[in-house]
Amino acid sequence: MKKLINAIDDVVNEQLEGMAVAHPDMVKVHFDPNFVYRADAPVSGKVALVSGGGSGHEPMHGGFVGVGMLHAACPGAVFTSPTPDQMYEAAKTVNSGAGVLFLVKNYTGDVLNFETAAELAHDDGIPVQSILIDDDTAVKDSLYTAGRRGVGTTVLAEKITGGAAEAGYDLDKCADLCRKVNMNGRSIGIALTSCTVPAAGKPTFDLGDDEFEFGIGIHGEPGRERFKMKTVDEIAEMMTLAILDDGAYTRTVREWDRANGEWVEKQLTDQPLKSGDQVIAFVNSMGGTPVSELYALYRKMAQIIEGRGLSIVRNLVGPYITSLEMQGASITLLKADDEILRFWDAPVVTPGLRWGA
Amino acid sequence: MKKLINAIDDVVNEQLEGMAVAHPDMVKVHFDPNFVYRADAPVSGKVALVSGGGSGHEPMHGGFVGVGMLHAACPGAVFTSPTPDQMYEAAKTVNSGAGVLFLVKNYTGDVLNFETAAELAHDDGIPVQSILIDDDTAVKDSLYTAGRRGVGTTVLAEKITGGAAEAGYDLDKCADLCRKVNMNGRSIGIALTSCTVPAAGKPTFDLGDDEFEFGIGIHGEPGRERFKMKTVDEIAEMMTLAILDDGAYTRTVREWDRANGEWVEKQLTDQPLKSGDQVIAFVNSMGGTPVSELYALYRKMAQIIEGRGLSIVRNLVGPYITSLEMQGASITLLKADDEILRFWDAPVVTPGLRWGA
Amino acid sequence: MITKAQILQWLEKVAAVLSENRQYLTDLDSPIGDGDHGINMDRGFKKVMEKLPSVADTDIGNILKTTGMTLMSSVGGASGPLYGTFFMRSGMALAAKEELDNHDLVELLQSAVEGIVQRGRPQLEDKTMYDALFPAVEALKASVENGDDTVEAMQKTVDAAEAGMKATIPLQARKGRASYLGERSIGHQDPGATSSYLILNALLDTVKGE
Amino acid sequence: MITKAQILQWLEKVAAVLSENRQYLTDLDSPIGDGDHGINMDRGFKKVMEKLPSVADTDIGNILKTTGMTLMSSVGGASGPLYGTFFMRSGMALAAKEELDNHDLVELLQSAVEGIVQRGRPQLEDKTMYDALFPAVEALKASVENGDDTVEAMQKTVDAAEAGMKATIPLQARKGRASYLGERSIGHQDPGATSSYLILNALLDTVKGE
Ligand SMILES: Nc1ncnc2c1ncn2[C@@H]1O[C@H](COP(=O)(O)OP(=O)(O)O)[C@@H](O)[C@H]1O
Ligand SMILES: Nc1ncnc2c1ncn2[C@@H]1O[C@H](COP(=O)(O)OP(=O)(O)O)[C@@H](O)[C@H]1O
Ligand SMILES: [Mg+2]
Ligand SMILES: [Mg+2]
Ligand SMILES: [Mg+2]
Ligand SMILES: [Mg+2]
Repeated sequence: MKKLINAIDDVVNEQLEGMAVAHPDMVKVHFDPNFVYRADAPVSGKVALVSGGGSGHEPMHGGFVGVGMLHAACPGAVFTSPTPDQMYEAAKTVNSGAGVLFLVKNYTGDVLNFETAAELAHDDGIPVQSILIDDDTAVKDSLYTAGRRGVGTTVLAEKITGGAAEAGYDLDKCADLCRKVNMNGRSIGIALTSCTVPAAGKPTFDLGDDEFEFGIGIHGEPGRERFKMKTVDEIAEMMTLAILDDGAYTRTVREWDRANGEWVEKQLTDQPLKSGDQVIAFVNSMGGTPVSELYALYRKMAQIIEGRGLSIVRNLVGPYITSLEMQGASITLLKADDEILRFWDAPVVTPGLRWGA
Repeated sequence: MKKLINAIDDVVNEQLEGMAVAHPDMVKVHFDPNFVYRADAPVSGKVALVSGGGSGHEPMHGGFVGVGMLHAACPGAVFTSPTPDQMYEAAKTVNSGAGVLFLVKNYTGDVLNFETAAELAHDDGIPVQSILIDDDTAVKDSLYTAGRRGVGTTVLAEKITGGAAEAGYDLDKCADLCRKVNMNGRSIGIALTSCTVPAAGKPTFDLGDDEFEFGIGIHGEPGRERFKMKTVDEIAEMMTLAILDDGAYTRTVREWDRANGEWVEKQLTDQPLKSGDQVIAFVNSMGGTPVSELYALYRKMAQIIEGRGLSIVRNLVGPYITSLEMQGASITLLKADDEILRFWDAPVVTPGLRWGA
Repeated sequence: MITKAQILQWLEKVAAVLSENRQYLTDLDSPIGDGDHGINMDRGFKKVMEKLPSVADTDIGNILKTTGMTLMSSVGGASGPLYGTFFMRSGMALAAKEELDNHDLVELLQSAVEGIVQRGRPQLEDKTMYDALFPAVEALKASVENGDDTVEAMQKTVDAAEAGMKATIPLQARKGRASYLGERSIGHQDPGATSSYLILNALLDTVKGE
Repeated sequence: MITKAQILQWLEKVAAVLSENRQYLTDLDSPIGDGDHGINMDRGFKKVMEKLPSVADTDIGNILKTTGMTLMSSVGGASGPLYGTFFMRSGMALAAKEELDNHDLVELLQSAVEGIVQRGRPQLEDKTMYDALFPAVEALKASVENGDDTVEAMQKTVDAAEAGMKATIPLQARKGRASYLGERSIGHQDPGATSSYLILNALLDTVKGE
């Protein structure tokens, strides 16, 4: 394992320190418990967006803290979900009184820790809601699994919901928008190489020089299927069709009932993408694949999407939700409406994503 | 070799196509000869900034074409300098009458091809000037070599000079500012892995699992020295001191004499960085190193710089001038004055760098 | 009767047993998870050991609650909030207690497992720790109603937990990371069920005075 | 006398020789450069072969100029503008010529090499193509003044070029990529000097009628 690190136990904290000194105008970092938060938090009158998860996906989440996106991000150890005290302390720090929205990727560990934090925040009198991101089409059913994992749509949901919070949306409206974004977003990922968790010291899986993994998550878990290497056009087609041909998806999620202080189950079903839809296309690097290769992927993906009668109205191309140094890419297609586009286009000023200001 | 590519001969063109469809609002791409240019070119009354070089350094240069930065970029084959017809056609396309400034990285191939293009443009009545970027402190003398290579300072020079052009600086003032930026900027790079040129199919050099290369360029050329792997703190110190302890550097460059239509030699000497200096610190990934590791590098670099009595007043952290998928990093320190900071802070809207709008 | 001293001994035994089995639990988590369960649990109970002295002379309820809160903020992953809830709920149920009779013991385990159900919503045969814990509670209740003494009761509890743990081997996981493997999760013993068994077994050893 | 037909034959021979030596030149460029000189030159002269038919019945000057412009826009790297200039300048010097006497031949090579000097500013012993080309021009001039016939003159030219090429082996490069290697550039023959030798040798073969 060759990485730009010191002692393994210090990796996450030192990276956080580096980000803090590099961007004091945008973010502050609190240690023990660890969370990154907006330099100007709490932002009076505005709903505070809080996300988090295991480290190793940078710039997500800490790099998305700033004006127009997240108010706080809680990083766990590499690929390990953070603990409730982190989200609880973060919520107390960024809550302006308008309440806190937790944006949670669907992994059992993340879900359970955020749920616990939501209860603690609620007991403290903080208005809180929690929305799940579960957009990985590589996971087929939700009945016999923990459900679709939260991947690329997370970045888009953080940007769009963050824009709405900045614009003064109240907690319920932020939650409704975030839920809609998740329902409209679908992703698929591939890996050309594995990645090495510092604590493990060796790649999490082995992949032949002539193979790639299709349908990976973002924690170096092996994918749904392994194939002999193909051209970027063939891979782009496999990925794009995995999303376009993906059927309706139904799952039961838990959201927080503030009135009764309890979790309520909601059944949600989202519909397939179809001809005529406008989409935001997000072509993401898993960390080790350069942007030049992403453009080759984008090229073919765009041809297929337009060929199906959908139109790409916005896009994002680059390394935004990564798996350490893994070579590979993911595609996320988000069905966009005026509300979504309005807040996508809104200004954002974070270490990892910036425009409009 | 595993990459997201189709046929090797199509790699560069298909990547350019992908960028063109992804960012039609910012750039257009002309093929045969190949160049990327501002969607709104020519911009009346404004000096046009044109750069270029071998491909494989993305987002540089094509990703820096747009408002506030480059007006055109000419990509050669991977790691091979472009040809004069590319720069000549690009110059004709983006020249508004206010003239064209060539921003050239100091590699013999780039220099000779850009010089030829400058002569062709001049013969066409286009006011032209050419400024060399030679900031790689890994190259010690200029007397017995082709001189310091152009590396990280290129990105900063394109941003700052582009801001000045946008603000209405005339050709000579743009050239003076660009020259100053180059004189004030110094860089050093390291590699943890090699990279694979598609046409070659195998890594350009071999590096042991426990070694890293110090003092590399940006074309996968081996570095100045090879070391056993060290901690990021040790590497950060080696890199930062290589820049801070670098002495005065003298070289002879050629600039264009428009009045007499000939090249004139200029002897330039730049001074070492010293306590009290304000710097823009640019921590760059060679492509395969994730931003999280860059922050660990930034952390220690910042401690050393502040410890030497210099202050970091701006920074840039991420993959901006890369060597394909190489894992590694470079540090560039640019001594900044008010003029430099003013145009660094100016709005920029390109596929690869964006803020202020 | 279980004394406060024994509760403290139990927690120390758990810490010891989990660090002994750190690698074993991690190996169980590798084929069907992400290979960190042993690391997570060991990290958590080491923290508990640091915390305990400061609350050692408060009541049993508070000792267990503190244990839960400590696990909650140090284990992470899925098992962190689950075991955190396990001990917090049992602590709340036994507030102010200085010693536990067999009905208190039922209270302890029952509320602990109820907490896990509320938090993780496991169902039987999902291939989780619940597959070891549910039969354990049932066995404890029956044995206590039956008038058995503490050692007998805990022996039956642990036997049930062990059987439940082994029964996870042929199951296909429907919860947690393992569920993404579908049929590939069959044939492996669930790491969480295993740690649950170890925790209950440590209590048996304690009451047996071993 | 060198006829226009021979000039065309020469260029065809060069294209053939460079594609035969594509790998050889690339191998020479690997230890002290970036391993693309053979690829660059072969690519360039293949383009020249495509272009030539369209100008075959114009004058020699225009044929050489077209060759230079084609190389300029297809070779890239350092050698592209250098060889581009080489042929463009010789073409300009021989405008409207339909055939060349020995003094025209001197004109051709001298202006070609002057172009390379202006473009690349090489000095002798920098370990570049100039180390082969400079002695070649000198030899050609002397031989022509000496009244030798074309074959003799070209033989001496090529002998001088070959000697200059071999003499680059012990040199430390002071120009081009190779210069970054410092002393490590010693002991390798310069690829550009080698391609220059091959180009001149192809002209010798042509005038010898081989
Ligand atoms: N929904 C759930 N309910 C109950 N137990 C669960 C649930 N999901 C996972 N578990 C338990 O958690 C264990 C894994 O714990 P651990 O490896 O520490 O967390 P993670 O899976 O986040 O890495 C599994 O073996 C299983 O027994
Ligand atoms: N300044 C220069 N003047 C003359 N010849 C040069 C100069 N720099 C390089 N060369 C020649 O160019 C050759 C390398 O050509 P090539 O490999 O095609 O270009 P690059 O070095 O850009 O890859 C060298 O062997 C040398 O003979
Ligand atoms: Mg080259
Ligand atoms: Mg695990
Ligand atoms: Mg885990
Ligand atoms: Mg070369």
